[in-house]
Amino acid sequence: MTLLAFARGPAMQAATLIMIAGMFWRLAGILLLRRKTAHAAARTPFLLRLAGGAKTIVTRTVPRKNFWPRVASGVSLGWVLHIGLFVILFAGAPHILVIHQITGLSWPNLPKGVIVIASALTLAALVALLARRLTHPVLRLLSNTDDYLSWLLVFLPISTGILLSGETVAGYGTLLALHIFSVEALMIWLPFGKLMHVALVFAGRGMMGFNFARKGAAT
Amino acid sequence: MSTPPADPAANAMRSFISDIGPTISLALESCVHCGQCAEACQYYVQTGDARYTPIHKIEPLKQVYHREVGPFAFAYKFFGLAPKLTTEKLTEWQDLIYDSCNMCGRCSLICPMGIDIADLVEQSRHGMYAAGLAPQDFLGALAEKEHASGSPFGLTSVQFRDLLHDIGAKHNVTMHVDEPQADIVPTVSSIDVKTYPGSMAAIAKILNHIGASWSFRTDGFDADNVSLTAGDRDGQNVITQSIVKAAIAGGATTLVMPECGHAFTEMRWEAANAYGKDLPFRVVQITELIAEHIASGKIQVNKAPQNATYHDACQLSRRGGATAAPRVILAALGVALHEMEDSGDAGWCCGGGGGTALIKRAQPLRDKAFAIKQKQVEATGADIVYTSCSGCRQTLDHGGKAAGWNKTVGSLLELVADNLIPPSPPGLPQPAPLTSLKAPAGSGII
Amino acid sequence: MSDQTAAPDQENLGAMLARRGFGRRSLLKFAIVMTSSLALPPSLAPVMADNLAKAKRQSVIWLSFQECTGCLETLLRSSAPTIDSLIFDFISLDYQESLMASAGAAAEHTLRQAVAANKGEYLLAIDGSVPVKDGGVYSLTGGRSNVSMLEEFAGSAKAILAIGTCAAYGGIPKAHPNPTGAVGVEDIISGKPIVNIPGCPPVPEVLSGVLVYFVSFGKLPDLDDRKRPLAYFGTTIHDQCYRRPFYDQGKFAKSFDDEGARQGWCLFELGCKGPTTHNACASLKWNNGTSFPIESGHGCIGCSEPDFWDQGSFYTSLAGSSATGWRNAGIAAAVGLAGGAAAALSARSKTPTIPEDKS
Amino acid sequence: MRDFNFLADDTLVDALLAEIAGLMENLAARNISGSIDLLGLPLSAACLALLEQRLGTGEITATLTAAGSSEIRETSFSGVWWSSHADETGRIVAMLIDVALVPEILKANTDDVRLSHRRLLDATGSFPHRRSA
Repeated sequence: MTLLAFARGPAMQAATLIMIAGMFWRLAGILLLRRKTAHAAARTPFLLRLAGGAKTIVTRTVPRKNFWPRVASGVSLGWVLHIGLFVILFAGAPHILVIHQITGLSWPNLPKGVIVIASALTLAALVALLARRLTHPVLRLLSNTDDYLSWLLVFLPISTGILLSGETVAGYGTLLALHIFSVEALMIWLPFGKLMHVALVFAGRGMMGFNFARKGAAT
Repeated sequence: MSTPPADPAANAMRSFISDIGPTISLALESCVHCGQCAEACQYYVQTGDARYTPIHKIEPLKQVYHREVGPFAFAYKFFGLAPKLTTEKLTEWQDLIYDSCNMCGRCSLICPMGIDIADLVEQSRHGMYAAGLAPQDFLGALAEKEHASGSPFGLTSVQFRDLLHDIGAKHNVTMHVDEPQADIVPTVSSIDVKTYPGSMAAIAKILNHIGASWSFRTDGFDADNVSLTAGDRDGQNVITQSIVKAAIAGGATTLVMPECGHAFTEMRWEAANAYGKDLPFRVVQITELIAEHIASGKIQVNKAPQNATYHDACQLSRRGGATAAPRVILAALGVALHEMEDSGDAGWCCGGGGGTALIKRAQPLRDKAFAIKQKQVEATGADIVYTSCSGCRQTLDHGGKAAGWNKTVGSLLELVADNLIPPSPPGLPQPAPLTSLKAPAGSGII
Repeated sequence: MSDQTAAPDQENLGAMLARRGFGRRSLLKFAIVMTSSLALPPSLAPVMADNLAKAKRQSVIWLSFQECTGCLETLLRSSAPTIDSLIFDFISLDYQESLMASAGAAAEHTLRQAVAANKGEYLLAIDGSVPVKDGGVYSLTGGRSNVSMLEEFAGSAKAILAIGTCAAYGGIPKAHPNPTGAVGVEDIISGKPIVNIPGCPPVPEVLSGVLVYFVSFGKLPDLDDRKRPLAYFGTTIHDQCYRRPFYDQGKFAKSFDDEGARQGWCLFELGCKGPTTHNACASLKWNNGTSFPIESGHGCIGCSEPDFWDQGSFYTSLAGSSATGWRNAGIAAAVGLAGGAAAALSARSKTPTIPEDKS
Repeated sequence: MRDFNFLADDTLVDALLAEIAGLMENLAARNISGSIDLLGLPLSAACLALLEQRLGTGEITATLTAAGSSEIRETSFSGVWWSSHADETGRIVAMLIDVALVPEILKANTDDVRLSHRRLLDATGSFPHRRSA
């Protein structure tokens, strides 16, 4: 069993199962708490409240213009990071292949050069965000081990991915194994740390949109 | 809490736990420590002190949540990731949960993860109050009095009834008090009782003008609910249920909340939950009622052209969804409205809401928060600032005097009352304009 | 391959070749080709030619264990003798069961005699894996297990050539479940210079290169961590592949006969193991430079890598991963739900049931 | 031979010419010959053709028939030889630039001369009429 075979085989299976179990555990632990029914007369019917939830999921991606001046740097770095990640994941040929193997879906990929540029930009944004987290008084106060560990677990797959695309530092097999191991580390930690926001962002924004639509309040 | 509890932290913990449902749990799980909520909070923006970061203010609640309620509570406890809550920590967090938070909801509006941080602060206050840690100088004390007597200033039903009749006589307004049947039951804010009694006359004038059957209820009148802002959940329920019972007793179909932000949040969005089922009447804020009847034509007003701006009370507009009503009214009155820079849903808080006006030591912080509002009002160049929340009105009054404003601060309700086209029978003398009225001396009101 | 077992003993190669009409220029030309193939500096060619001229015929004893004779077949290249097949004139193949006329006791006698005659000097060439299970009973020659033969003849060999993936790493016989307990030579023999020439079959020029180097310089060429000649196994097929530009542009054939495949696009998505396979196929190519698997439209299956048969399907891409399967995922989700529900229930038990004002 | 180059052809050819110049200086100054193994370098057919054209042809073109055919051609630069070796099937198996007064392979080999000499003697009965003194 070579390193790569282990990475792609048992290690990937274990990481996937841990991630799935962890995510369901956390979400169940949240949603199955005792719910208190709200009796206040709603300003909007149920369907409009659902629409409010969906709308907030989208609108909260862009801060209101009133807030924009004060959050511009952090938010734009965040956009570069997340858009970069999406380009790498959903337009990179090997990634589309993995998705195809799991789901059967496939679509045309972008050339590797574009992905490398996206990776470089994403990495730069990631490093800038870390610098910001280490220097900004608010972020220094709020940040805990999870923030820095989660940062590292996103940094490693991207940097090993770039090394992999370069195929110079070491053999393809070793680099791919390292890349897959780093992704597995991310998958294992995901349900237990802030990376869970991949799911919570939809639930959180949706819940706020839904509840606030009941009050007709701004979201 | 006259006698402090034996184990404050344990009380707080129990209270926190009892408040946490799926929504609160989802909020406490979602924070990604991005720091944007600080950029929306007037206390961080004005002081630059990272402690005032909104999500940081609810650390005690989150700590108890992770240790006792969260999906991985066993792991947090086993690995010691969330230590047991201590009274020292709660005490250290007192000024964060009270003095430096108006629960204005600006942080909730910016949070990219959709966390209603303002609501988390309200839940935190429940725990603090249960631990006897609500700031005693005024807020805690007033909440205690309100819990005991139904009004933060201990105003009894009889005194309230006499006050109503005095105001009625003084303003030559027919007052309906404790009538057996009334479609509309208005309530009052204790600030109005104390500082702006004219608003009660204004409500009466308007309700008479509409011609609906209405009546104050002396068995449930004070909607201010200082208990809510102090975090006394039980006191809060005592007040709301007494108002609900009174409204039901009066056969009301509409309960009208006065010009007070938190009164509206309390009765409109939270009272029914405590009541346990849907309320048998609708709850509206006075500006909503006026706007409704202007639209239906029942209220006819004269044009009162003036150079004004409008300050949105956070609990009415951003948190309450009633941003449009005041604009309808001002338009009907032909007022030249110069909106402030961040007016409406994203408006800055005047700094006086959420009970902080009742915390003596919080004054310096409040002044810093008000400084933003002051600049924005002055930037509009308006001569008068209208608002429809007595808390904001009081803050704008004090702040304006301190800033040496030559502007006046007015109540939208009283402006309407002064400009009603009188359908009342001809021949009656025109009553004196209400805006200049002061509390009648010696009426026994503190 | 002449069957000369007892050449006139002390004659050197130069004389022998001259006798057969191969002048020193042919020898120099041969040396030029082999230094290039071995990635040695061109200036070494004359040195190699001189060494070869003065060298004696190198005795080689070839033992065949659990093998399919594919390696021998490819090395003979009876199809068209190329310049590097000259090497077989430089060695004296003193024992090779498939090629020698004698058999049975006579063959064993020849083997004993050859070993005795060249004690400590002969090269031991082996093809086929060495089964060790049940005392090596699964592959015998003349009733004697390959394991014991290997141990005996390795002892007095100067160096060992493990020819083919089977002799090097166990190859296909070692594939799961490996009923015979097959292993590579290096798993049994230590303390003796071993060179692995993996491949199923290996590239013929590689063996010629290794033999020429050994005969010319008296030692094995530089080897990598898997004991493979660096000159031929230093890079991967992927590094040398002529379709690499398509890989970099993200142009991949999606099926064996789609538009991309016809235009010779990269076969990465069709399971090509080029990136993880060390061998010289992409540069030396096969059948006298005609082509190699990728050039003929099929992905590399990584036949020169250990356990290549167990690395998953030849048609699953390297980037892919063996998915966990929906059933396992379902179980994991169920476990998660149970855990979460348990946590929520324990939390509920702590929540007094007084009516609350908010969800 | 590859059909693509990482660098433009002329850049590669200039690099090779520079190296050849170095070897020529070695030859001229210290009479040390050297070679460049063209097959060992990742050069495209076009690049080789350009190199050949830049080097031009000289006064000598020798063909060698030994284990296949080979062509050793002097380029227009004295001492710079283009050697191309093919096997019996005609496939190019080696191609070099030899920088030497005369490529090693063209020289007759003393061992070969000794053997040829004996062969000549055997063939002519050792010249009975010219018994040396």
